[in-house]
Amino acid sequence: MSDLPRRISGLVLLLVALALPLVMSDFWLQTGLFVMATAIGAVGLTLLVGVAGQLSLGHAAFAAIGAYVFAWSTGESTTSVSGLGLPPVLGLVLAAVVSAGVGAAFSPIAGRLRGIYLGLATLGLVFVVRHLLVNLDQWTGGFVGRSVEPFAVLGFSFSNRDPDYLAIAGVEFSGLHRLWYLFLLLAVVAIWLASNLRAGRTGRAWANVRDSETAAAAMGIGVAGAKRSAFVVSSAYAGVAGAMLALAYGRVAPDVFSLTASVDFLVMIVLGGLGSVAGAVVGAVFVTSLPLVLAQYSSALPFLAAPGSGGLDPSTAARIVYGLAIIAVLVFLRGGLAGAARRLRARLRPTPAVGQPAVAAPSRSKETTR
Amino acid sequence: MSYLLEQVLNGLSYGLVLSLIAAGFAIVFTSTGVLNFAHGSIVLLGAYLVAVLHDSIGFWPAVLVGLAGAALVGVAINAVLVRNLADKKPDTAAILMLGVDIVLLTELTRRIGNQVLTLGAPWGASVVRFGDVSLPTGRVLAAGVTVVAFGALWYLFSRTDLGVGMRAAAADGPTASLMGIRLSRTAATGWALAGVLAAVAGIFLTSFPAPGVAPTVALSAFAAIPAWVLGGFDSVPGAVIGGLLIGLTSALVTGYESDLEPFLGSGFGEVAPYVVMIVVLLVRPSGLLGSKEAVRV
Amino acid sequence: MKHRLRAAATLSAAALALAACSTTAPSSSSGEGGGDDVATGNGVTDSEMTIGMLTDLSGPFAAGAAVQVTETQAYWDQVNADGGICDRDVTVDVQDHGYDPQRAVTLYRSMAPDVVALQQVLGGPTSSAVLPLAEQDSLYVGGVGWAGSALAFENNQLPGASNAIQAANAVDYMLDDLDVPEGSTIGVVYFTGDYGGDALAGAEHAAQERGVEILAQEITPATTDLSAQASALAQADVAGVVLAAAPTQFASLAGVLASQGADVPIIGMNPTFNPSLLTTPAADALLANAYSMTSISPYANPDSAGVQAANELYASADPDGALGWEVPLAYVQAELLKQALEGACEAGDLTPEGVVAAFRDSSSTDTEGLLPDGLDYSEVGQSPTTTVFVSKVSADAEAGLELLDQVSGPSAESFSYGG
Amino acid sequence: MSAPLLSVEHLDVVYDGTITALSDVSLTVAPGQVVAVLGSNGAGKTSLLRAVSRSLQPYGGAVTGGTITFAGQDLAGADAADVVRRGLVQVPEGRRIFRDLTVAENLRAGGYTVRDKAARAEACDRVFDLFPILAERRDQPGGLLSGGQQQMLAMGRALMASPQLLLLDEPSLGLAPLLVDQIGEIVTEINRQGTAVLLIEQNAVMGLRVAHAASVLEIGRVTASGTADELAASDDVQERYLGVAVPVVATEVVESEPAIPTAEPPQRLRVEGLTVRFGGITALSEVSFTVEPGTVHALIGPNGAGKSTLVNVLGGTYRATEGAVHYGDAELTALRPDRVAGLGVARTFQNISLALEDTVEDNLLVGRHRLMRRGLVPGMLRLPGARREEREHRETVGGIAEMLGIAHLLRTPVHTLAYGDRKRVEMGRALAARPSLLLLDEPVAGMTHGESQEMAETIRQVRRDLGLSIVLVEHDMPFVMGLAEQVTVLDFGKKIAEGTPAAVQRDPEVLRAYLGAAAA
Repeated sequence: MSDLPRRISGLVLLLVALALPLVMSDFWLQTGLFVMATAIGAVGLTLLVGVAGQLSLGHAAFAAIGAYVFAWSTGESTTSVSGLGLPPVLGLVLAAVVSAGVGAAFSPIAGRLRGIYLGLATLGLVFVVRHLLVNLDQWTGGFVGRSVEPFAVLGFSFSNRDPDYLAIAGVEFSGLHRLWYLFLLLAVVAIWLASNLRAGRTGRAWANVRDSETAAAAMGIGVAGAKRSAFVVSSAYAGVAGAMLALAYGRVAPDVFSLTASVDFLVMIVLGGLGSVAGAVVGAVFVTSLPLVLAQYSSALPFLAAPGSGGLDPSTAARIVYGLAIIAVLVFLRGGLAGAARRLRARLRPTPAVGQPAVAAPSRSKETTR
Repeated sequence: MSYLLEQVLNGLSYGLVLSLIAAGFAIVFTSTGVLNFAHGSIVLLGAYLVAVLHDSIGFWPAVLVGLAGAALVGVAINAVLVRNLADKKPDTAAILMLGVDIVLLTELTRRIGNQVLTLGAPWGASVVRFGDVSLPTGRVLAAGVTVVAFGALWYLFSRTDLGVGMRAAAADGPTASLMGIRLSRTAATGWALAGVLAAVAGIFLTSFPAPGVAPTVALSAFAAIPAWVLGGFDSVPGAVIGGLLIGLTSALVTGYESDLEPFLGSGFGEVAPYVVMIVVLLVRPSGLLGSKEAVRV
Repeated sequence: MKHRLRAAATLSAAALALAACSTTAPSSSSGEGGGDDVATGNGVTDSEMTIGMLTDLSGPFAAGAAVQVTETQAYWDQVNADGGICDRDVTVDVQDHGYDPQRAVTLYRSMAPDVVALQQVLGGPTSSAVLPLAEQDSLYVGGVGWAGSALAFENNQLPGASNAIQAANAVDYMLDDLDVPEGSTIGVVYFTGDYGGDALAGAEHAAQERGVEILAQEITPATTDLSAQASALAQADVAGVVLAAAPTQFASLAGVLASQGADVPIIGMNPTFNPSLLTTPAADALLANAYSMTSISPYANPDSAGVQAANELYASADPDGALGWEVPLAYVQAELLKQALEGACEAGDLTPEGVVAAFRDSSSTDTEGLLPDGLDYSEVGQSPTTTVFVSKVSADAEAGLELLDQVSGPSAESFSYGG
Repeated sequence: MSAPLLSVEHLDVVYDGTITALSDVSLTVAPGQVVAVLGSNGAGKTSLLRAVSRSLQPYGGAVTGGTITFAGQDLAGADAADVVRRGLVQVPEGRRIFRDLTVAENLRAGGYTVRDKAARAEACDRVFDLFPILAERRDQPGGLLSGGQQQMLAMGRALMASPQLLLLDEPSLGLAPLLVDQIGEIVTEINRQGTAVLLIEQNAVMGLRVAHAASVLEIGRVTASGTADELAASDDVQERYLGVAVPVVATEVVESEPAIPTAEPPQRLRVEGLTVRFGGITALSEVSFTVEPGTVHALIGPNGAGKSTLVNVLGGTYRATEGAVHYGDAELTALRPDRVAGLGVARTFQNISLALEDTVEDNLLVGRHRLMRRGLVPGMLRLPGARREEREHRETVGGIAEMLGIAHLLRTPVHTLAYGDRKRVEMGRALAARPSLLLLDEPVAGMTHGESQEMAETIRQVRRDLGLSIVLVEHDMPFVMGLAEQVTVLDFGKKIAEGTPAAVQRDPEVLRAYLGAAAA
């Protein structure tokens, strides 16, 4: 019953997402593509870090593996790089599977480490993968990277070709529009899967491993197995996100999967509220779109100096605003954006349901401990 | 032979500077539980202050201002932001520091522009020769200062009330406060110390053989992370050993790059510290000198 | 159930019909200008045309980029004052990607429908992200960056000799003019990536041609202390060093080599010199041994009318601005684009495709000494010239570089991409 | 009578905004007096000390009513460091010495607030006088000291600040009787030198021997107070803390059909020659006993006797150094904890280990983990099988919640629940695993008398309805007396007695362990 408003708002959001491309410019479409791709990565990471309690700073490494597997398996062999020329759908599946496999291979190492030690060991993974990407240029195209074949299903291409021109009800559906719907489909499925996982047997097992490995084991949960499955699932998500990023760019290069990208994923899930699938999505929207939007529109702000004049120019201001926004969320919003939204909902709800005597308890505890 | 010796000395002197940064990570982490992602911009800030001030007030006064400025910024970050976090958890604190890093680094980058700001260090580009091995004076000085700094840290932590109090607070904060030790004060001291160490490191990282202050200096803090981690999160001596190990590794991998390239690929020097770190962590999951408890964050 | 099935079928049929009947584009845009008979497309109206600039105003290259933005604005203001191009005023749309490929791609998307050409996309990773998209849109892109990988794009304009050509010339110059003997070893210190990699390829080619050995040392932009590399070079007893990095590395390498008593020439590639290096402790070492091998004329070039014009323009636009190779570069990029736009206008096709065609049409472009004369842009995939500028670091010259010569060495001329 | 040194009036303390730890607690300490506060685990003794030493906040607690006055000054608004500077110093429970710091450095940290060098040297001399062993081992890390020496170090560390009032939290915890006596003498000596002492004790004998006056704290309220002699003589205190004169009701074994059948019938649990060592410390030594299928077997002993270690070995969390535990044919000591759970062994934890953010229902469902079969992929895709399974198991845990009287709380997040309810949820989670052997680790710690009676009833009912074996770990003797068929008594890691409750209660060894050396 309490699900109903939630479902309705979800449906409304979905309808809006379906309708948006009809009115949006290419800038917003492209931003949307990046947001949806990173959102899937963030959802995977929040399953690993927020739900299963395994800190990872190496998410971009798994995304890179997904992106390159996709580019390599769907690409054609040329004089400089090799490729398998597989159908893109298969490439997407391969991206998820190979990433998941690498995650599974890494999990015994992860099992030995905890907390920030684990986080920083996975940070090392980013550098190792980057080194491989630059050096295995036979497959990766080296530092410059390689281009990515557009996504296509049964001859229908998600680019500006095949068909060259497509319009529905008078609105042109360019490659960006087509990709938008593909990404939307993937994102909705990924979020749905993650929510199911979170709410079911596996999610409960992960959360218990996070809270207390001893207690989890006493309930019959295999701790090593639970950690491994969390790593596998999260890596598969990262792999898909990587492949989507590759599609959104039209190419792959090691720079896209830098340390910054890894850290950005972590920023998304912490800002959104650890462990919350919706929070991860909101965090991805925030972290991915804010710099893009600021870069696009900050020059419209009148009080800033012209670029190069030595004053505070729009671009610098945009970057500082981004940093300040992160600080502000963490200082003022407990539980991140998702936590704030939860409290807002609780406040808007007229009366608490029967049998929930202490809905306001957490916020009260905050005040008293201050 | 002298080539090897020279590379080893290069690596060790660079490693000592890294260990100053790594020790800063360790001190902030033990005194407040924060993974300080903004440490790099504090390194840069210290050097930047010296670079812009040395012309007007002279090099040594500028150094004092640089150290004080870095320390103050650290203390302020802790007092204004870290202590007021909505969720006082290590992961939120780490992300908070990322936000701080973005703000600081952007502003410093804007101020530096594309200039290479020189420090005006009196040792200039001079070198010291030991037989047929030569080392930049700045590096020799860095090694000396680092050794003195760690001596001072040792004295502080084992011979003074404040230092013993800080260790007590780091080991068990609630119990330490039962001894009348104010955790806010030990935390502030920790941040100030880390700031001073960062500024010292910044000065040596931006004086000869490096040409001057450039925004990329902030990245050197990332090079210190493997040193810190493999030494152990809560261990200052660990940071020294870690720094030396990483400095040596980088110097040797770089110095023999042409011999190693066929096996390891080019540019392995950048990855080598992380590979060493992962290997050490696999053997010792809490680093070389870290205590087991520190793992529970 | 049956009912629902039927509804679904009807719906999908309708959708199919809608889609099917509209896979042919409506008559393509033939926005004939009012009076003239020039075909136009994106970014061009009857009275105005817009060109774009995707640059880095908040990232690592912010300061140099700002100089270029200032110079570019001043250039087009001057053009507009003289009556514009094709009877249209030119507006410059400047956006900042902050050296972030993701932002570059997104900003490109927002900009592409509204511009007729991109005068500049700054940065290696950013331009390699944008170039393929711009190629699909047949949009002219003025590159900043001289990596050979960009030559493969038909729409890309490379300002002068590519990195490989510069490096090959550097090796030639060492042997021909700097008394480096055959059979010796030359060090190459280079950045990871296409800039450094391209330079290394050129140097290796030249080494083979000229019978010298190469000792390569890879570094990253974060490497500001080159002691270890310098020791390795000194150990190998190199007779000269080619540096494909940035100013910080130039100063460090020169300083450390000098301190180790290695008195050998160091030749830096395009963006490796910055006048502020002469205030660093390495100044003496740089003055003694450092050369700069550039595709574009240095700031101090009294013999070139183009450079003088560029410098004067900059001095009036920003009297306190930083001096450097960015000034002539921005000027010449604007100049090249202006020539392409004028060419397109003359050909009656002021569409993005028309601009690319006009630019590729010229096999001998002159820029009054800003770039070497006789640039040949007609062959996609090869460097437009093999000639480069050689300068010596000098305390007396403006912006720290004194032009020595324009050279085109034998191995630079024999170098070929894809060969 | 002079003005009191410490005066606590009508104090209320609440944790996390919901859990009341103290309500309306009042007591006074006069200068030079030793006052004992007695009470069992969870009675609120430590909360009282934290309130006085202003150290509630790090633990999420807060004073919500009443006043605390020390030496005539209200402590409201003072922080922990102020309190120390005013001469009120606490020795925390469990000693909490700084293990990596040397003895001398520990003492130095204790004297942190003393700026005067002479005063500090004097305090140091006094500490070394009281505890010569500390002078001897001054340069060794604190972690290397034995338990008794660590307690001395903790007290010495506090004395370095030359307090007017010393707060001692459970100084006898986990110490051998001889050492307990020694600590008692030291407290008396400290007091003789002029320091007032507020002593928190679970060991009533020790507490009442050294104190001038005492209060009994039960579930956050003072239920008795008076001079030490008066309290020692009161029946109530004798019954509650000394376990004397409780009528033993033999448990009726009712044969009935189990309402929720166990997965497997209970097996015999055999513990044979079990020894556990941690580093140099022997936590359990050569312990053997057998639990017959379908019985309630109690493991009792004072704090630190090794009970929890034993439970952890049974559950597979700790490794046995020597010896073995068999459950039926399976050797538990060779298995990982999750495999042990897979055999139908479920447990609860002494300090509740629930997922606080999740609902009661989700916590109970975790217990069903081993019985659910649908893995990752079906769960992700919500395949019909997985949905059906989830629904069925939700129904089952609903039944379990019904039985435990927490059905109305199923949708409530655990962190809003009261302590007693959390204990119940934990029990429910263990039962949800449909065990044939249930390990209960201190199920009534911190409960009121009434609540523990209810819990006893629940345990009986569970045993009867589910037909399983129960190993019950408790230090509260009276509680197990009415419940268990067999009792094994541990002390210092050794089994010192075994038999029916009645027999064990009369055993002189047991009396000595519980009531101190003097009682035997």
